[in-house]
Amino acid sequence: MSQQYPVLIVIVPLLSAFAISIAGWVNKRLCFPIIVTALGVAVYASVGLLLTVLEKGVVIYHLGGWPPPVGIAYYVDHLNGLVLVVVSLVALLNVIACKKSIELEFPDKAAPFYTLYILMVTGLLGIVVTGDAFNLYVLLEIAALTGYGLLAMGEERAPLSTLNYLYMGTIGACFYLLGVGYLYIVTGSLNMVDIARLLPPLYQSKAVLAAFIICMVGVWLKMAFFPLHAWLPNAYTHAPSAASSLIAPLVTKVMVYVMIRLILTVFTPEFAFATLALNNVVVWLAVIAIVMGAILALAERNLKKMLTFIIVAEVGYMVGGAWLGNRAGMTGAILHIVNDALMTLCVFLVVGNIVYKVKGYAFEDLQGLFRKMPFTMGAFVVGAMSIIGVPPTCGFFSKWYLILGALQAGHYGFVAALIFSSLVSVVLFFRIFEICYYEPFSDHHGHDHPPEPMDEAPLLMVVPLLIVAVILILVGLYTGDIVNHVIKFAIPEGLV
Amino acid sequence: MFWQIDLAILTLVVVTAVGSLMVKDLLGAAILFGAYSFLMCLLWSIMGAVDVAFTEASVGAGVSSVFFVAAVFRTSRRTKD
Amino acid sequence: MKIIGLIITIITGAFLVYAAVDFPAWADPNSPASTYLSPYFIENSMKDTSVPNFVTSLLADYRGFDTMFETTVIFTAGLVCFILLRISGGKEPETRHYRHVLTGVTVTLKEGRKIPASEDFERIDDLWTPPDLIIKTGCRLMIPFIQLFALYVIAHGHSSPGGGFQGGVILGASIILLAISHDLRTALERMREKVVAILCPVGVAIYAGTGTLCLLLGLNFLDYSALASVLHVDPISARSHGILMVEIGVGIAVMTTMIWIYNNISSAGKYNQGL
Amino acid sequence: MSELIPTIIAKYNYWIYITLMMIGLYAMIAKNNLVKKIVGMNIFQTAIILFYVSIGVKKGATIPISTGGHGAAHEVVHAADYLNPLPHVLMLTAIVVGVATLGVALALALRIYSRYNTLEEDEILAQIRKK
Amino acid sequence: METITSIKPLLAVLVSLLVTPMLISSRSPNVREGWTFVAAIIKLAIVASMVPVILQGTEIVYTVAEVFPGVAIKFKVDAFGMLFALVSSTLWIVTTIYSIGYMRGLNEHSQTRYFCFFAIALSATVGVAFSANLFTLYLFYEMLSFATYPLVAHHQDQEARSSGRKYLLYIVGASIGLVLPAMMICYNLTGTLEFSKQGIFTGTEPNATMLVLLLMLVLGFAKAGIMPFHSWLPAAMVAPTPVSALLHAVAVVKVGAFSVLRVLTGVFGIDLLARLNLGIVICYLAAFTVITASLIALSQDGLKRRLAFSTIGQLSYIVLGVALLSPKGMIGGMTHIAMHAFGKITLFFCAGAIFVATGKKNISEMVGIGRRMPITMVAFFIGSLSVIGLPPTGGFFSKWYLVQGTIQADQWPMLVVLLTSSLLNAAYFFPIVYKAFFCTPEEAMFEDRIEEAPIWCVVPLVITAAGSIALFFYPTLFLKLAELATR
Repeated sequence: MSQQYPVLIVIVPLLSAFAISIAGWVNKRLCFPIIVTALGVAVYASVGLLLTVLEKGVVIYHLGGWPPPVGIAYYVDHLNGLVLVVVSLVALLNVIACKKSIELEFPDKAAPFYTLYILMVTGLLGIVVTGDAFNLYVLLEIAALTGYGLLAMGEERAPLSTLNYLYMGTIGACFYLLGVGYLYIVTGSLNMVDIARLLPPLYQSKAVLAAFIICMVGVWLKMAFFPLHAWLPNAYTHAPSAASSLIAPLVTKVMVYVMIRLILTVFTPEFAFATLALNNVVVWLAVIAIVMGAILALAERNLKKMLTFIIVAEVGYMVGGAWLGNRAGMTGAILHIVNDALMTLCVFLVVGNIVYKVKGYAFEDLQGLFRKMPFTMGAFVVGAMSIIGVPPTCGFFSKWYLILGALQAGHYGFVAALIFSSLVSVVLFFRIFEICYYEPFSDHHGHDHPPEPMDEAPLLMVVPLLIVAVILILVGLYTGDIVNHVIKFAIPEGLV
Repeated sequence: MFWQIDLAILTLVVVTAVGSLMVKDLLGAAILFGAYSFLMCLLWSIMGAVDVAFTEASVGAGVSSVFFVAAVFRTSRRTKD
Repeated sequence: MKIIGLIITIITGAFLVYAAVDFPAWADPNSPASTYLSPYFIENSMKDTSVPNFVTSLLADYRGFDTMFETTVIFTAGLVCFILLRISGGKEPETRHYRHVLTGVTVTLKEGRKIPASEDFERIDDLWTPPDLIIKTGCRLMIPFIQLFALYVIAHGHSSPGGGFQGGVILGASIILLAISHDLRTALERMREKVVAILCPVGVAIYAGTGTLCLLLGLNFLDYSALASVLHVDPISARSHGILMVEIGVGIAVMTTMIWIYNNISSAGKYNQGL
Repeated sequence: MSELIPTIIAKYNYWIYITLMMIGLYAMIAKNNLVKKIVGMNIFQTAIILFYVSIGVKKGATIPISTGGHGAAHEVVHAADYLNPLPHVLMLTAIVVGVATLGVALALALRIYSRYNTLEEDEILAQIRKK
Repeated sequence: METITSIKPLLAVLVSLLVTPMLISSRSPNVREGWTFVAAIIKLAIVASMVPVILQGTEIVYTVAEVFPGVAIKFKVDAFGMLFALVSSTLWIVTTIYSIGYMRGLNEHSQTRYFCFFAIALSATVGVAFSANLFTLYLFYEMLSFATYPLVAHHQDQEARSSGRKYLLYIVGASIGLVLPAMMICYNLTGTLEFSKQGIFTGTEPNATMLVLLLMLVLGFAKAGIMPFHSWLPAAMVAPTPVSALLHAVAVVKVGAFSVLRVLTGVFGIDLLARLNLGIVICYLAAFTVITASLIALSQDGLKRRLAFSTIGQLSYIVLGVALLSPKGMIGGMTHIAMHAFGKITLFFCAGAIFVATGKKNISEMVGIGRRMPITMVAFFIGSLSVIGLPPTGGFFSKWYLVQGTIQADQWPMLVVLLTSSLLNAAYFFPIVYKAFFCTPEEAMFEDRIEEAPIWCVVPLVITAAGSIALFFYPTLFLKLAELATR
């Protein structure tokens, strides 16, 4: 069975989506066990796949038995093996943690919600695992459409911000499709590896240049890279907490993965970094993204929205790191995909718990939370430390590689931006800690006021959150292993 | 194929596209969009993409227009631009 | 916004024009797209799958995996429309309108009272308009033929334009036509919401299930030649049959999704009279 | 100039697709009405489909359906006789994606209308700001 | 240099970290504090068990995980680290006793949180002491910054909030803004961050780069309180006194000074600094801080604030000693970590005891307090002797070596600075003691009745005062360690 892992990762969630959809009309209590089982299988298969890749190298799976480039093929190498594990793990932990809030927010639409949820995960996993440029587009649309559905289920402003997201997302996906078309018109192939093989003689062609730029712009739109980020904060803020804690960690990160895949596999670093002189422009854009994201986050008085601006800044980290054009920067970008997915999951799950208990996420709603929800806030502290970049949480280590890459590339603007955003993050998070810690103020030194009773979220929500917090630290401690055994092989030899 | 027909369809495609965006009535826009889709479908069948044309005829000109009309019916026909 | 839009549009357009200069000339038989991969499909489609319509063999076999997700996209759209719009378990309206079919008299009942279902009275909404007999009858006559044609399109997709997708849309359109010419309630009596909602995933599941069956029979996912042992035919015919199976799945899924989306949009999720 | 005109004519499909695409893009950015934007979005998508279909065209070739029909497996098929079927297949998918996006977008527009009672973006934003 | 691999350093760090779950789950305060004691004693035992090995000139090494090529989370116990770890783990026990008296005496809130973060802070301190490279040091340094924040802001009122902000802003701002990039640049230049006697640089780097890196690293460890990064220290004095005592006289600030010393001796290396003549820059920075801080201390009325400025000055002694780059000066600087710790903690304990017993915080309100709290004030006298550097206290030795160091390094201006500041120290400590005991009955603000703070408060300060004196007679251990470290 293990040679079928690549397809099982996608097929099991897909089939379970139909099962959940039908179960919703028959017996609603079946939905949750089905989704957990399916995601469990996906996690199992992706871990198994990563281990296989580590042992034997790239795994290729021919769908329909047709060898590429005739048919569609799945290529699993170290890069997407790693991302697969992250995506499936995040989805599994999140669905367990969000069961209560899903049932609270959508008492009668839980089954369609679960269906969309797992379809979204299917889409994301498919994007990561596929080796076919057009197949990627189709899965991109699945992830996007389900995303619109999930996001629009939120507060009253959610449909409008989702519709804006839909416009932007469609433009992004269409640009990507157009880029693939340009590649097809000059090479005649749709298979990524095959395209990469056919491209080198065409590096001077304007069409290839255009294909590259259009693909990049499309992907940047989808990942909300500055200056194309305007849709993200509103769309994520007004979404239901179960949806935002799935989408915020995964979608932008998977899109960053797509960008890296395009650079590394399809266009090859020689073309992307050497033939084109775009590096500097993009890294400066990333610098602006980081600085803007940090400043805009500083202006927010609302926890969830603040976090969304941090996502914009984090996207800047990854894009900038990838475009530094050296090994350390690329390592940092790939490592940050893993780390950022986990830490964003952590903080958004915290927001979910807070919303579940306090029914709000504005700063005023957070008063006294350290006492009220100590475990949730404990995990929040870990997540915040990771976003700030304090060792030994994992956020520090990817930042390390990013800074190292920037130093090696001699790009001091990027170094400064990273340091700046770390400092701003300190302010951002400690402002929140202060509110949760000091307020509401009592008259005298806080000696006598009766301590507020502890009112923690249900165990089912807290335990996955704490697991994520522990993972954040473990990933940090094992960074050396991840880099040496996985990421090192994910980057082609040519990139130094 | 005669180039005159080709040219006429191409012109009409652009005209209907612009028209459906310019007309100050959403129902009109929906219908013009249906016309646009249908012309597009003609264009494709001229190019030999019969399956695509067939699909566009049933989806673009058919179901899409119905969806548009239904949505406009449920909201409003008013538009400022 | 208009000026920004204009600037962005012009820049993008100029860039695309610049890039298009390097394209191979239009309809050039020697362009890479026409010479690299496509000859394989054209020359081997018949040998591999015994399907004369290359588009169908390519759609459902060589790139069948894409098509499975394409169907899933459609299912997703239906589901999203449902989850966004459907007002489930909503309160019954305080006032109900009924129309006596024979006389055309409208009866309004308040405080939630209702008339038991009978031949004589039909329920109507505030927005009710008198039906046109010609349209009603005309549509009623046309619908069976439309459906027959749709089935033909699905079944004959192997050797002529068409296939599960187009046929499914047409099948769906026939029910939508019923809903437009009569009203949504009439259409819903033919196709209950639950039926639609269950058939839709079932349709996609037929597709994915066929693929999984191949996987369980020991070959790769969607490798229809594995079905040969079950269908007792040679692998090439098995591919042809496999394509038919998935086309049927696609047809069911697409038909129900179109109906589902229409139902939800035309009644804004209330499932009343509709358009 | 004398070289330019043949270029324009030789690739007129590409120019048309760019024109349509830009019309759609402009509508999506600059239009105020939500449904108009959705129309623009669909035009944008069809433009790309037009582009792909144009790739598939081949001089002197016919539609991609084997003339031999069933049971003609032994016949030699010449690739040059038939149009490239691959772009067509891709575009079937793209059309489906387009209609799916359309359905979702219209559903969202309906939700927005039921909340704000208008489809004009500026009016909606004004309502939000007033709160 | 011989090395042996042992897990002991890791255990020493983890003991106080692992005890936190016990603290949280303890049902009664007595059980909780029992656990704290157990952890403190185990920690001291582990640290002490390594002393004989270190005294033989051997180093103990333990690698936890390699995180980057050439950089690992790695512990290395050498003489200097041992000196610091020994001081801090000894004083933890004393401070725990004192904390119990103080916190219970004032009936403070959130005591569990207090003890937990205290334990975590101690872990971080020992972690810093045992770090084998700059990265591990940075890791524990940051851990200490964040673990002490809740302690500084313990009172949870507006004042605590603004002080906490200032504390974080200076400490974390400097470490992320200066140390992190400097560390990255070092790594990029050399590919390693491991401390070694020769330093990590080849010496071929441009002088300007070295100067910038040095300044970034020295100033970036803002816990050392070198001006202009000093003003968090007085602000942090809003914390409960045991926190001020252990953390702001011993752990936190000494971690800063320790880190600066590590940078000077381990990252740059004495030889390189001497060759590039960079030591003198640090010397002048430190000298400036010493004098200015002492002058400011003179003008402070709040007892804890005066102690805080005194601390700033004394920290720069340590830095100054090493920056002289002469062997004697280095021994002086390193032993000063221990000597000053004992002296200053006594002073803080006294300040806290006075606050617990009388509620007074300002020096002007303490006239005649010696009659009411004789034991405390005698201890205060001993402590101040140690800080000034007069016999019969341990402080005498470190000052003695420092003075010798200036002579050895031919830095006469520094000798003047040291002597001036000693005079200033005397000028701001002796009046307090004098007024406490020798005042006319009219001036006295207290009744002539002995009423000391609770026994839990008094015992620790007696112990540390006695320790200060004991160090005068038995300074061998620390001197030996410092000597080993400079060799």
